[in-house]
Order: sequence, then C-alpha cells, then structure tokens
Amino acid sequence: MVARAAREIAPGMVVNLGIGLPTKVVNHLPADFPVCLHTENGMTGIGPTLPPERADRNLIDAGGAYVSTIPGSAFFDSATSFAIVRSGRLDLTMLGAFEVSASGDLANWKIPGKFSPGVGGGIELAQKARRVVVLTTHTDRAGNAKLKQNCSLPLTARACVSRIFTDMAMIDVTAGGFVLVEIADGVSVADVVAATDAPLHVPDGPLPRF
Amino acid sequence: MVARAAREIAPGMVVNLGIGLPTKVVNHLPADFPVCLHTENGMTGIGPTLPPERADRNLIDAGGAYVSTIPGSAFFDSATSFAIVRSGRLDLTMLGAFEVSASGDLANWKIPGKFSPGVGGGIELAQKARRVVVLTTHTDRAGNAKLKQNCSLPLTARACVSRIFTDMAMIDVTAGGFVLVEIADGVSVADVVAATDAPLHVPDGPLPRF
Amino acid sequence: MKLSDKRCSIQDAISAIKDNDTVMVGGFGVPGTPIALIHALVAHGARNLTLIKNDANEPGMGIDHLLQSGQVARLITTHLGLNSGAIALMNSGRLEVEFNAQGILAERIRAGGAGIKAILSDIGVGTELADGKQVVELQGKPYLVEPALRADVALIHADRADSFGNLAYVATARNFNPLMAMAADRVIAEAERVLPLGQFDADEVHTPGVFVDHVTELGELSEEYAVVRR
Amino acid sequence: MKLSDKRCSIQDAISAIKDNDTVMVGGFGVPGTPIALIHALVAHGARNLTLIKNDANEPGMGIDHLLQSGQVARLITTHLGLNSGAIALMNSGRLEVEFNAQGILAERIRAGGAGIKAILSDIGVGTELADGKQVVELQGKPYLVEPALRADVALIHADRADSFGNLAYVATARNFNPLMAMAADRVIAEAERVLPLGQFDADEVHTPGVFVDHVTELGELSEEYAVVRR
Repeated sequence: MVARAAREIAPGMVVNLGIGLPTKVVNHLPADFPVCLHTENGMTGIGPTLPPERADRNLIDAGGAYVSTIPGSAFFDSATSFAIVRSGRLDLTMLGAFEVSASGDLANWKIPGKFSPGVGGGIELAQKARRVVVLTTHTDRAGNAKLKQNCSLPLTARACVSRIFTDMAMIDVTAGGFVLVEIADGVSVADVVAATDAPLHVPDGPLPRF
Repeated sequence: MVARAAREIAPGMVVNLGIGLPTKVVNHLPADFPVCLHTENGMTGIGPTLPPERADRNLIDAGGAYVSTIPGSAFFDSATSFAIVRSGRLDLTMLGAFEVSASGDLANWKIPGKFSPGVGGGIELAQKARRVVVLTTHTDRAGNAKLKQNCSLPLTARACVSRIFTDMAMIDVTAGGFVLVEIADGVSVADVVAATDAPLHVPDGPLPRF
Repeated sequence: MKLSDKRCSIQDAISAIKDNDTVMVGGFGVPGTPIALIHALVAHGARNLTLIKNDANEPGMGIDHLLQSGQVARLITTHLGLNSGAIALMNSGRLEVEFNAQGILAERIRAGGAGIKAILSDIGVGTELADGKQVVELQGKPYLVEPALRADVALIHADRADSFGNLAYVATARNFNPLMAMAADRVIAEAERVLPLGQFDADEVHTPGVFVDHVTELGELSEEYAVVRR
Repeated sequence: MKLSDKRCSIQDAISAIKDNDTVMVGGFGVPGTPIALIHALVAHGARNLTLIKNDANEPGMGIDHLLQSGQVARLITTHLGLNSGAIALMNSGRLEVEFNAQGILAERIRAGGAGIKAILSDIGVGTELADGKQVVELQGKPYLVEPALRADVALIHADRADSFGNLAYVATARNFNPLMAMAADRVIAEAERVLPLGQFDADEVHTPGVFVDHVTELGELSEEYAVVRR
C-alpha cells in the first residue's frame, strides 16, 4: 500500500507526509524524483533521514527524525510554514487516521479519555492541503472498522479526505460515498466490504490489484 | 527648534523621524549618540545620508533619500517594519503637522480638494509610537494658526501628540490643553498666545528660552 | 528527491496575465520595483488591471508606465505623493484609488499569503480611513476588519534566486516583495542573479521557492533601476 | 549614531521574571529550545507561570523541568505527545492546558508581535477546537476570532546574536523563536555566539535587535541541546 500510495505524488508537487505510515512513502520514490517535501517545523526540500551520529542537532522534521538538506532547501519560521499550507501551496498531504467518514471527514487526533496529546499541525494540513489522502490500516487493533458512515471521534476536519490507502484496498471518497478503486493482492471484495462500516460502491468488472 | 527637539531623544531610544523638519533633528545629535533610527521601508540603524554618487541604489529611507548602514543595522520587510511601530518598540516619533488640537489630535495627511496623496505610514506612527512629538511652523504660510482647539482637517490619529516644537515655542499637550513650556529667543509670550488658536496655559515666572 | 526548475523567459512568464487581473507589484520607491517585468506587462497589453503597490513610483518610472498606458483601472496603495501624474489620473476619475495605512496594506497582503481571512486592527479607528469598514467589538473596544488581499499575479524583484525560486533581497529593496511573493496565485520573480541550485544557504532564503512559479534572470539593468553609470 | 549594548548575564536577564508572568519559550522539540534560560528560570523559582510553547519537550528536557518543578499553572501549546509526564499533569488537573492548531498558535503569537488585535481564520470551524470562540461572519461564512498572544517575557534560543540583539537562527531551530522574539514586553535571547557589532550582514538578520532586550552568550552547550559527544 505504501508503494501504491507513492504513485499519488506527481512530479513537481509540494508534499507533506504525516508521521507514521506516510513518512515511509518517500522510500518508494526514485532518487531523482522531482518533489518538494515540506515539514511543519520550518523546512522545504527535506533530504534523506540521517542516523544520530551523522545528524545535525538543529535539523529535524516535525516527527523528530534527523533529516538532511538537498540542493535548494529552505528554512523558515513556523508562521511561514503554515502559510504554505493554508494559502494553497501544499499540493498534497498524506495523513494517518483513526476514522474516516463516507463524506471524507477525518478524525485522527483525539480519543476522549484515552489519547489527547493535542492536534499539532494536523487540522491545517487536513483542512487546507489541495489534496488529502489517508494511509491507514483498514481496521484498528481490535478489528473495528476505521472507514465508517460517520466518525464517532472528535473531528480533525470535515469533508477533507479524497482517497484512502489501506492494507486491503484503495478507496475514493466521492459525493456518493466510498468507492472501491483498487484492491490489495490476496484480498477479496467481500473482505473489504465486511471490514468497512459504511456502504462501499464496487464498480463492475475486475479491479486493479496492488 | 530643531536643536531643542533633538534633546527629546534619550540614549538607547528607537526613533522614527518623519519627512521634512524632523529628518534634520539627526544633525544635532553627537556622532556617537546611542540611538536606533527606524525607517518605514524596512531598516533599523540608519546611518548618514549619502550623495547619489556614493549611494547604494537599493538603500533609501522612506523619504527617498540615500542613506547608509552603521554597525548593527538590520533590514526587514514592510510587515516587520510596522510590527515594530504597532507593538510598542518605537519609543519616539517626530512628525510634521497641518494642525494639532488641544487634545492632541493630529492632522497631517490630507487637505480636502487640495492635497490628498495618501496617508502612507503616518497613521501607525502617530497612533502607536510610545511618544509622538510634532515639529512644525507655528502658523501656515497664510499666517493661520496650526495649533487649534479642534482640528478642521481629516485626522491622522486622535489624542496622540504629547509635545509640539515650533519656531516660536515648545508646547505640551496636557489633560488641560496646551501648556507653554519653553519659548524661542526673541519671541514674547503674547506673540505665542496670539498665534495659537486655542487657550494656552502660561506658567507663572520666567520661561526657559531656546 | 530533487526540486523542479522554474526558470523561463520574461515574456513567457508575463504571457499568462489576463485582462481584469489583480496584480501585486513589489517595491517602495525604486528599490525592489520589478521594472523589467513592468515593461513586459506594458508590452503584453493586459487591460483593466487592479494594481496593488505601496506607491505609484515617480513619473516615467515603474508602475507609472502602466498608469500612463491606461492599463490600470484601480490602484490599491498607501501614497502617491511622488507621482503627480497618478494624482491627476485619480482626480480626473480615470483611476480609482484605494488608500491604506502602509503597515495595514502590508498586513493585508501578508494575511493573503498566510491563508488568513482578515485581521482585526485599531489602526485608523476614529478617522476617515475607518469609513465603510466592518467593525468587530473585542473586550468592549471597536476593531476594524481588514480583509486579506490576494492577487492573480505578483511581480517580484529579487537580488538573487535559484532555479527552484528561492529568493533573497538586499537592503531596502526587500520591502513588500516577500509579502507579495506569498500572496498571489502566480508569482513571477525577476532576479539580478539566478544561482545554481545548492548555491543558496538555506538559512538565508527570504522567500521559500514553494511560493514562486516563475524565475527570470535579468541582464544588464537599465538606468530606471537607479543604476548610476560611473 | 551607535547602537546600544544589551549583553548581560543569564541570571540578570532572568531576574526580572515575576510570579504569575506569561512566558513564551521558543523551540520545536529540542532545536531552538532555550535550555540554559529554562534552567535559570527553574533556579530563579518564579511560580504560577503561564507558558506558551509549541510542545512540552520530552521528559527530563526543556520545559519539562518547569512542569515538574510545579512552576507552571497553565500551558498554551499545540501537542504534548512526546511528554507523558505533561499529559499526566494535565489529566490529574495540576496543569491547565490550552491546545491550539499549530499554525494558529504561530499566527496568534505573530499577531501579538505585529500589534494586531486578532486574526480571523476558518481553521477548526466545525470541530471542537471552535468551541467557545467568538465567530465573525464575512461574506456569509463563519470565521473564528483568534486573539493575539503576547507575553511578559520571551525566552529565545539563537545561533548568533550581536550586542544590539540582532539574531539569526539555524535550520529547524528557527521555528517559533522569531515570532516569540517580537511578542513579549521583555525578550531574552541566549545565543551560541555573540558577535561584535558590525559582524552581522544586515540582510541576514532574522530578528531585528529592536525587539530584543537582553542578550546572553552561552558557553559550552550541555548534552540536553542534543549535542553528541563524539
């Protein structure tokens, strides 16, 4: 799914990859692929991650990993960093999710009573990136569906998600709800439908596999 | 009056000098006087004015004069420049005036039907500098008083002026209106009263001369 | 990963400007005014433009060319004091002018670039610059709603750029340029030098290249740039 | 004209902080966190503080020292995810926490530094982050009033300073520092190097010295600055 998600990135895009699964997408891009990676803590043009012994103590990404520069990198303050996001200069963000609704609502920052460390930069990424895709397991550890008719958790942003990559399928969020577009090897359509807690439109004919 | 006005500047102040008479105040400061001059177009630490043949084409003040740097000068954008003004980091501004009222209202940007080139940075300087003093001739070319009970021209800012330096006198704006504090050589109190179109409180005893 | 190359000719960069566009133009006086881009826009001929610029330059210089060619319907600015021709156009009704306090113009443009809808400010409260503006009360005091400004195109003058569009300015030629370079759908930068990628110290970038769409390198500067032939 | 000298000892700089003060602290994770100033504030002992900082650092690092010493009553922040101790303080009611969207926290601080009363933004509309916020309608749509934030004191970490307080930052240690350095009545900067006046290129200043009140030079950095002893 991570390799498939990497194909979302078109040449020349400005992209923010959220913590977790999304960060791994970069490993599936060719070394000379023209893309500008943005991180909330004030950098465009992120280069490869470095081990601590080779790191610059002043150069991390928003997830705290030591990263590096590439030719053309730029540093800036936190206000400028989110100016990029809110003003429409961020072409794509890939985010994790606790829940995604059939209308594209995203919940990924708070589980009341259990997990509420704060929202960080997630709201602005979800609400203002030109395109928001989610990378997530199809179900949580207890086996509960993450794709639901309506989110039950506090929202990060409404109607923001365009596409969802899971370990089972690639699903688009459309005006008519979830649409199954591609399916993972070894998974059946019935498996995906069963693991999705909302109507799932399945097109006629064979689906592409990834 | 310009020499007297220069004594308004205390060591360590951040000061903006308006176009015209105020600009000349700097000529009356000792060469090593500790003061930081600010200009609206994006500089702190203005150095001496330069003739065109020695000028840097990219280095002017807000009045268009070629200026220079001193050790510690900084350049910044127009938003930061007015952030300095509005957030309280500008200790003093000296401005010209068309009219000043007895409550400290300032009019210095527009004469309806005659002169209306726009307000530039004047409103923010007048409204937000920690201290606003005016340098002006006591009367206009037609002999009309510039110090009035109320301004008749469109205001730059209300209740902003603390002190006025004219060719005749130094006058403070107080809760009780204009107060004569010092008087120019060769001018009588009666002259100042006659040239002022508002009550002028005159303290008992001899006044300092400048 | 590598960063894309945004270099193009001045004519290609300007060609996308359309009639009725809103165009931001950097500069405060001569420093920072993108004079070559302005001349290209005169040659291009787009009409009924709204310009956003701190000042109207002086007669025969900078945006005065666009004013005199009749391409500008509306000017959002702070001060026309050095351009009697612009004042005459305004007084005769051929040019609509909206005056802003200078720092408020800067903040409105910055808000546009920052994806903020408006700022609330007390600048101008109690003066005629408050006339017609929406007022919001906070803690019992009135504040003016100053809406963000964005443009279709921004014309920027930089000292140096790289091929990705990272920009740096010198001295007081910075002024409105970095603000406008964030606040337009299409940002065109002329630069005195375009450096190879990697020649820019990442800490010394004033405008990150993600905001910039086109970079064009200037040849020898004309005297209109205040170049003194010595 | 010459510029004043703002160098002083770290203790003198910190000594003016009072109980009940609001204190902004730069940094995003370790980079840019003014660790020496934080330790001096722990030693100083001012209590019932309101801190404004992007994150709570990690246990045993940065502002965690102030949280664990019980000097902080309230924290305005965006994310505590890396500090389980801070979350425990919050959950037990011993620390009041106000969460902001990260870019909105940045803009609120910037607005404080820019002398703006508030910004209007649609970030968080329709989520619980909008709860309790004043709403203003513009062109028929709702926007949240996000009031400016200012502090009594800002604690800033810079790479280099000069004696007037001009500051520059490196890499991602910039983050909130230049914003906070504009937004407090008293701005205290620790710098890894303090240069003689005139050694700073005026175009490379990130924070103009007019915003800064005290500059203190750091000696050898402790390992808490993520210094790797090689």
